[in-house]
Amino acid sequence: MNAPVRFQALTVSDLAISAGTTTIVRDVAFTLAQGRPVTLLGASGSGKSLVAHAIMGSLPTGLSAQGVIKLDGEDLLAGTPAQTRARWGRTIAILPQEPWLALDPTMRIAGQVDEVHHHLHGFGSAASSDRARADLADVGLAGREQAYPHELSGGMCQRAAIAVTHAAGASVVIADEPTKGLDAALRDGVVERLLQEVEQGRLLLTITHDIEVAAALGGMVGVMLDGALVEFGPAEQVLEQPRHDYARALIAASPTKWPASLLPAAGEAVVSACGLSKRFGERPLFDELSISVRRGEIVAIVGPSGCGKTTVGNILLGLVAPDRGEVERTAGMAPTRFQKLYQDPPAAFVPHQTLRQSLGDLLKLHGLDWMRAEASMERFGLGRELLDRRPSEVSGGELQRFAILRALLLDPVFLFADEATSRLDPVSQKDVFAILIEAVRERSLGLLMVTHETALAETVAHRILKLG
Amino acid sequence: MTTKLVAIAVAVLSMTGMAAAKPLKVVGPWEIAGIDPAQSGFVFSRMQVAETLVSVDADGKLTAGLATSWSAAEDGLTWRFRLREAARFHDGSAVTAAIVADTLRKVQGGAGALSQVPVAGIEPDGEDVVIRLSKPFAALPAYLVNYTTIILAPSSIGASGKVERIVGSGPYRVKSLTPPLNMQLEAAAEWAGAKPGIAEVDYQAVGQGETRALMAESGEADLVFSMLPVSVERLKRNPNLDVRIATIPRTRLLKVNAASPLFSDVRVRRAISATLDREGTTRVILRNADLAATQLFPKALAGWHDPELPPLKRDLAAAKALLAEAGWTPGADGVLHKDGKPFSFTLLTYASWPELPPIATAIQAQLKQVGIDAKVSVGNASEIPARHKDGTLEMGLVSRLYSIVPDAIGTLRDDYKSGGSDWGATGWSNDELNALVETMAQTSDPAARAPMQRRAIAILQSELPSIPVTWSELAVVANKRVTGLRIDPLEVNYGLAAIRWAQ
Amino acid sequence: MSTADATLVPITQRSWLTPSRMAGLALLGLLALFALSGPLLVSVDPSEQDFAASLAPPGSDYLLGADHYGRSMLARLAYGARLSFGMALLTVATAAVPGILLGLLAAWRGGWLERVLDLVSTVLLALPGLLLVLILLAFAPGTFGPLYLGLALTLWIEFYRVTWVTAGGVLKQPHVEATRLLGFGTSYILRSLVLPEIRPILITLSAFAMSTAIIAISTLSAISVGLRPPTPELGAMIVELLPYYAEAPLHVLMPGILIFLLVLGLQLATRSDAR
Amino acid sequence: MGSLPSAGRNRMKRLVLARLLQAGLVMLVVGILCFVLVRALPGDPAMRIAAGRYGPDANITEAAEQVRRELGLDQPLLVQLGASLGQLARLDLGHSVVTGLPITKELRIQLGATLWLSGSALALSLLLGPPIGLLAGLRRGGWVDNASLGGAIVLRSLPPFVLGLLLILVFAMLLGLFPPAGYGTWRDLALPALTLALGLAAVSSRVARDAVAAVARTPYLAFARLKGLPEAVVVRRHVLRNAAIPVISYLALQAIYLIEGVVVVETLFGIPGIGHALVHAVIARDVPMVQGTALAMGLLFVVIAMAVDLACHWLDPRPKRT
Repeated sequence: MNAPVRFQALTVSDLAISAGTTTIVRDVAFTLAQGRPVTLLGASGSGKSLVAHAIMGSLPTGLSAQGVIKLDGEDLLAGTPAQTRARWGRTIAILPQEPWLALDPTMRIAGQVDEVHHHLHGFGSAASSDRARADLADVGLAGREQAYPHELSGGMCQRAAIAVTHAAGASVVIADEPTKGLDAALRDGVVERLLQEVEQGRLLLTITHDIEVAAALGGMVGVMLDGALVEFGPAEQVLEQPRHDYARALIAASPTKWPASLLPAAGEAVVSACGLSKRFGERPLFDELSISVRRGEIVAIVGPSGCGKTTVGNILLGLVAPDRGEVERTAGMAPTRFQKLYQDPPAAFVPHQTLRQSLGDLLKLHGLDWMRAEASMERFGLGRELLDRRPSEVSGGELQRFAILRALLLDPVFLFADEATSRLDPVSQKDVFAILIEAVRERSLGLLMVTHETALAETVAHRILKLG
Repeated sequence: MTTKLVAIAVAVLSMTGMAAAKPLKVVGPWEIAGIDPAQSGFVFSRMQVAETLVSVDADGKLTAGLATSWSAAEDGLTWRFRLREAARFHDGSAVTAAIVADTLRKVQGGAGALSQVPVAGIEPDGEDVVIRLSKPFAALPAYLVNYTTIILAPSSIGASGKVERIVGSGPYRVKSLTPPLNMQLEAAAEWAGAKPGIAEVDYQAVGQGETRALMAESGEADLVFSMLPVSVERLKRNPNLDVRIATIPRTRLLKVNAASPLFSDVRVRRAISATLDREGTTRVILRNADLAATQLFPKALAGWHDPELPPLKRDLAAAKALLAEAGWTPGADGVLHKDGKPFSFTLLTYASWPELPPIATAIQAQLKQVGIDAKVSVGNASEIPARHKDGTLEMGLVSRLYSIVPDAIGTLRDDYKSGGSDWGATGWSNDELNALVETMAQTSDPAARAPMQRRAIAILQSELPSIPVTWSELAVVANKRVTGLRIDPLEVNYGLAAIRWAQ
Repeated sequence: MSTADATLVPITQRSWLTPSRMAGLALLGLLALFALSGPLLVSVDPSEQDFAASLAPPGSDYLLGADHYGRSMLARLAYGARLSFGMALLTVATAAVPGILLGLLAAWRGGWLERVLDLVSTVLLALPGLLLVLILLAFAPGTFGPLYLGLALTLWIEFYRVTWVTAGGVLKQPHVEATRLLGFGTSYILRSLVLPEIRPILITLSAFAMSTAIIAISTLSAISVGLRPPTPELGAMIVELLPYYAEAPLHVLMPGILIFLLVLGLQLATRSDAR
Repeated sequence: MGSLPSAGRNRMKRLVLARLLQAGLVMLVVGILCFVLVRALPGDPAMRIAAGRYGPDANITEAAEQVRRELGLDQPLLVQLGASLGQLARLDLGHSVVTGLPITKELRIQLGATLWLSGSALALSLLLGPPIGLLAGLRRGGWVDNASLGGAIVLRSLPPFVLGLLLILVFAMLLGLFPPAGYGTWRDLALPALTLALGLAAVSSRVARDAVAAVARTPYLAFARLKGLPEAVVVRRHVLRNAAIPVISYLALQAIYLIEGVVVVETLFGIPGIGHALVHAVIARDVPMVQGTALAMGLLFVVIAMAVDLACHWLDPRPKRT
């Protein structure tokens, strides 16, 4: 293999991104250097992904970047679109969010690596395919060359995407939320991979909201808030002694640092099940499982992805029928008093309805007062201006709080939170759980939470059920 | 010098090569639905693949076909047809009297024209075919022109007893036949007469009139039959084309149910006739005002057209007066009423002839002017005979051909017999006409027939069991690269064998 | 493209009335005006013939000219627009309503019902639609009833399939489950969740189905099994005037232009932004 | 997971089996429907057949009596139905009552003509529609997009016979490139195939455009670009393949338009195709022929649908919802 070009540093200064006349990201400055990766932390909607795309030169149409981005002396923003495009893959590569969506679903992964060698570097077809095989072996995917993306796990897809980046030969790697949706074990694997990239001399910029990832990667850490870089410094310094309020809140938001929640003793069971069995196709998910949730109690189910955690909750809600076993819910309770929170908040809302419409319809259906909803909104820190937005135009944290508000309006006795905070930044996660815990305490409802974060479960739950 | 020679050589070679290889491309509207002579015999007769005993020339005079001569015995009951000596089928076998007699016997038992003839027996006698009749019938030879009587070789008949291939005796033989649209012919070696001018003929059926016109215009086809009236003017202006038009003995007429309460009064039928704007209709739709049918038969049908007869013409005032006389008075909606019933009926027609629905549309509007409400219904050709049979027919616009047998007596005899017929009268009969027709059928002397013919026409003109609307013409377009085209108004034989490439 | 920061991007003004929609609605309004009030304003009988004016060009005594029978093109187009658009609308409605309802039913209930409906629709799809129309027409030639029924019988399948597939996709999404958990009933889910999702594609489908219906009627006229003359129907008018294409090309095109404007209007009015 | 190839093969087997079941059902439905409907139609079938056989100048009433005797139309209906279904079960399509030829022989000619015509029309439409759709979909709102939408609307507003005539005028009369009508050579097929192809391309270009637009919004396309592939390679390897799936699925529906929409085109251009034959058969009440043509069309559709299924299966390895 020809020796890849290694760069010394990528310097971002005075970066601003604007949509028309509105500036949405401003005053971003940092430097990526050999052996010193940069990690940008921040809530979703803080502009960190836009920074990544500004460096790539792949901002969505309608957005433009100003300022200077220098890669060893070359100003990336000054180039023509063709020059920018010519850098993609060869010089700068991006590790996509949710790589299982970023790989072509109709092409075997070997082909997706192979084409990079063939079309970028001009290798013959035999040579390309040999190299592709080697690249995949490098990331631990030997033997799975002929698999389609849907046949691979999320972590394997992430590794396949890394193989693509390696094949392209880029020396600047931007990882955009590389651990989104992955459980702890897979997350650690991805971090290890990223560290290898740094060791191999690549410049690494990581975008994440996971403080653990930032801590594990080391180097420099920046914190973004509302489009501005509010704090930047060495990882230890920022993570141990944050100066900015938001940075402090972010660091403090790690579940391990939450104050212990004081909950009263649990009441009678609202829902219980025994002897549950469920198979998914040929594969048994669980067998002879018994579970019960009592009023005023938080029960957590933890386990790796794909172990059937969500299915247990859905069985308790009556959304899925078990193959065997019995579910018993408190008699005489209206079905609407059993509610669910979803992993991906926008997915739980009707995409074309504004929040005002969906809330209004709900209140009308149940004959509830609009004032009550507004009072809760205020309490949950939700501004009124959100009401006229559609779900896709509201941040995940706000939307999840809205979802809780919506569920609480129906005076639930049982709430099933299905990975309800896994896609949120730590601050939002903390806010959401604060509201949930308060609801459990005040209304003595039973909360069943499903999570892959053991730390979170240990901090919050009364009881933990391990699956898988 | 050499280049010139080479050029000439190439030119000569290519010309001879072309002349030998290029077939005459003929396009017509007729599909070859089935190869049984009763179905598609006309195609094989017109294209000179098969012959009938008797043929006809452009003036309607009977001429030799497979039979070189014929004669009737004194009593008019026994007819003798002498076959052409050298006649051979395309499989090489001789055309014998036995084969002809067999064929004709079979045809006579079918539903074709020959079944109308009072035949007592058909026998071979040496080289003659002898037809015995049960009563004198002077028009017999004319019936033997009809395409259903084409003579095919025994090898045409398959194991099932049905005709499976066409082995005729004409100047052309079938090279390939792909029903319903294609047929290729080549000059038949067995043909003893004049060798066809063009050795190969390629027939293509194209149903759409516009397409046929375009094929002529583009030079794709050499000979195209049946042009739409609207295209004729345009084609005439094209310097490469030769447009020939012949009046054919076909009349579009309103077949009226004279037994229905609406039309039983002859005054009503006359009123309808006086309502029709024949001249305008023919000018607009057929593009030739001369085709307005002022009487049943066109001028071209010698002896059957009487110039003295007062013409049928438009006279709205007279029509209104006749209707009022017959007791029809205008109602509030402008439609005529009698005894509380409106003058309202269905005008049935069919699209087998593309001009019929437009003519019906014109008639509908004309009848409306005098308060007659006709609803046009375009259906299948069989609906008119079907509704004639069950008596529910009110009025039909039909296209009637008088040369199925070249002597119009054949059609007349069938159409106006008592009880009517498919395309003739419905609910109307006239004893005097029936007697005249029977007498004429037995009379061969033209002079003796003439007054009878005039009288028959006069009866039809005054009684109007069918109301003539328009006559017809046949437009044939030839590309000027061919010569020798002869146009046959009776459409028995297109004389393809006489056509040559123009030099 | 990443949407993580989508909330940062200012919300662009959402206007339902885009310029293309406005143009489409204006066009449809004009056509509706022409079709509905045209017959009232044009006092001429569309079947009145005037052989003297055969194929009169536009701008003569007749504003838009006259056809081969000398009938006013303007009157015929106005009546024809009313009849054709009305018939097409009726046909499409007859096809769309059961198609959509069955599609929703199949997507909603699933199971054997879905399988039976799927089988019925595929078998019907395999039957030549022309056969159905011709056979139905044989019962009452020249009238609108069977024509309409036959066309609807072949057109409903497309509505059924599109609704089934699209609604099936929507119903699998978590927000449907969430809505149900919140206590909303089936009718709300179908009305407020599913319908808005399938509406754009159904409207596009209907627009094309309307032109398909008019063209189909004209095609049937071309093989002489259409409506009875002298009914002014746009498709039949094209067929009637076609032989005169060389002398009066504009006349042949006029009904076609009306059909074109209808489809264009529908397309523009229902076009979402250039996405 | 290791047994995936066999899972794929199983799915393929299921697809084929489902289509075979459908084919059987189509045969049964066509058999019964043709018989019942054609017999239940108003009008005397013998009269219709006679008119079909001997033309509109013939003496139909007399001919009809012969037809009635010959075909046994005077027997009870149930006896006739039994005979007809029995024949169908033995895959014996019988003889046309109009032409007297075996149906299989007629179908060979007519289906052949239709297959040539629709095959070349489909090929032409694939050359026209999807490439235009691709250009339109890659630059949504651009001039190609708008022009192709306008073109699609114009083509959908023109009856096929008007389009055919226009093409004859341009290509045969003005340019003299192709014959205006006829059947037999490739040149003859050019204009009718183009007439049909333009109608097909009008729609398939829009389907392709929407499919390309949908693919263009996917994260995997963004990634394909970001990994450095040149645009041409991105389009060829990722856009085409993924956008082809809905376009190919749509081909099955196009096939119906093709098989049925050809009638007028066949008449206009003088091609002895199956649509033309079906219309004539219905008009002449030629039950065996109606049955034969409807069956041929139905089975052809099933075969095409099966080919489309298999092509989609090959292109898109993801399991589908059942």
